[in-house]
Amino acid sequence: MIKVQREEFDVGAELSALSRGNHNIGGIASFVGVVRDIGADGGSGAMTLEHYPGMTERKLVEIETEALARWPLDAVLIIHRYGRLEPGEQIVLVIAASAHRAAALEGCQFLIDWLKTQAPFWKFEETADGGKWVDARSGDELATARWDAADDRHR
Amino acid sequence: MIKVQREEFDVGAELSALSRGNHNIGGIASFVGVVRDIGADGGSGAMTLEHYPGMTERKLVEIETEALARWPLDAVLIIHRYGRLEPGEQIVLVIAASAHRAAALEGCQFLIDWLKTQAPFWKFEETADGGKWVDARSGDELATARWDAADDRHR
Amino acid sequence: MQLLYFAWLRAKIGTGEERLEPPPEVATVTDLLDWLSGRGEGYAEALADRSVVRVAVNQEYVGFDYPLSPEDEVALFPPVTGGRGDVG
Amino acid sequence: MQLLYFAWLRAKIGTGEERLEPPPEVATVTDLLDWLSGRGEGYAEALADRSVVRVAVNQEYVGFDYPLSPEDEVALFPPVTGGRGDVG
Repeated sequence: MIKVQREEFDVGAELSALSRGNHNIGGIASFVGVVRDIGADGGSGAMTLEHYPGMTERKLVEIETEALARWPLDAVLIIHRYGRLEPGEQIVLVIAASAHRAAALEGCQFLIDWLKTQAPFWKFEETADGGKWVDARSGDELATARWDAADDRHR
Repeated sequence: MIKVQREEFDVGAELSALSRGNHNIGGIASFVGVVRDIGADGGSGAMTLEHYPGMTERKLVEIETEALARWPLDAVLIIHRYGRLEPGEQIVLVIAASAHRAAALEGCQFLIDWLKTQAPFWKFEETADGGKWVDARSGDELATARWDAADDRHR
Repeated sequence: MQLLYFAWLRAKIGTGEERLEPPPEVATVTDLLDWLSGRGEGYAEALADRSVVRVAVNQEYVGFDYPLSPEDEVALFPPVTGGRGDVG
Repeated sequence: MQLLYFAWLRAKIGTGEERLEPPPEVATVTDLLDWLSGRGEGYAEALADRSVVRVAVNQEYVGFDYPLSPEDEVALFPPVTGGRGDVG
């Protein structure tokens, strides 16, 4: 399941909802991204997430589908927020649940790695002189490339 | 922080408590182990976790310390239950929080891998003819060995 | 053709969305970027360094040699930066 | 010497904890396992396959050649199976 929303989410409630009644699940791996209070350049530490409505949902479904194709997962959840976020607020949640621990952990890592390079979101940090767009990092594309390189083994 | 307890735990509450007031945290990775309802040999699907009081706490602290030495983590939590558990009940929770996504994800995976081979817990599954002790799997020791092999790169 | 701009490309161009009718010789994404660059200073500045421009046609990532049709939705934006809190 | 047994070793031996005074020639873990195996059928059966016996002395994992002292706490148990739900 995927959700793209302005509103805060409750990780505990999402975890419970995901696993409720599904007794095949043996492991649930999750990742929560949080706005760090880095106080960039004397700014508030807040940021605004812009996204591409329509394409965002399409890419998140693709990423979910890809994870389900690669690992024996019982449930997947991706929630990504947009809009203005204060330090300490949650940005993104991914959950992968499986009968098997390794599948849950690897699926979770795959989801967050792909999401970072595939999902059309852009971060604008507030600074003392107005703000700046956050640059992508080469490390992100490397993390995704790792999964591509692993294709031969998984398929 | 480590906790060894009979009682159920609330993942959402633990996640909130761990990150509250720490605005350096950018990512929180977690893993929850759940009792699968495999209905082994016509049994109830319930299990009993025996452990070695004293040594358990000592090993969990060692594992936590090792993770803190290997990755720049802001917070670590390990909760492991013991006693009788029904299908769907949570057994174990590990959380690793860091300024950096990769450290949180790798730290979390390390904690659960090590916990499985180092922490003195034994599972007894209820079956129609009484029950049986769960055998360790060679895959578990391989998962831990992977981290040992990675030492040269990390240290 | 429906054009969409995001993040600093939107800020430099000065709009997030516009409907344009490029001339028939605009056959690929590269042609479109060349043509847009001639429309004004904001466009030229936004599209000067194409190594930091990413393109989606009808909501799928494409390369600069991708062929365009008049009814396409074409989005231009920088490399994405979602999915994490560990910026900075 | 304080002896602790867990899981199926405890079940086969018939107790989880006992205080014993091995003779002075019991110098290592191997010596202790040999000596315990002579104490009765339950012990012999529990310790027959040593590839599935793990040992902790004073709550630290040790090898079979580890030297023992009279005041040690020695625990014998199978390979551990904690930390997961995906059994079976």
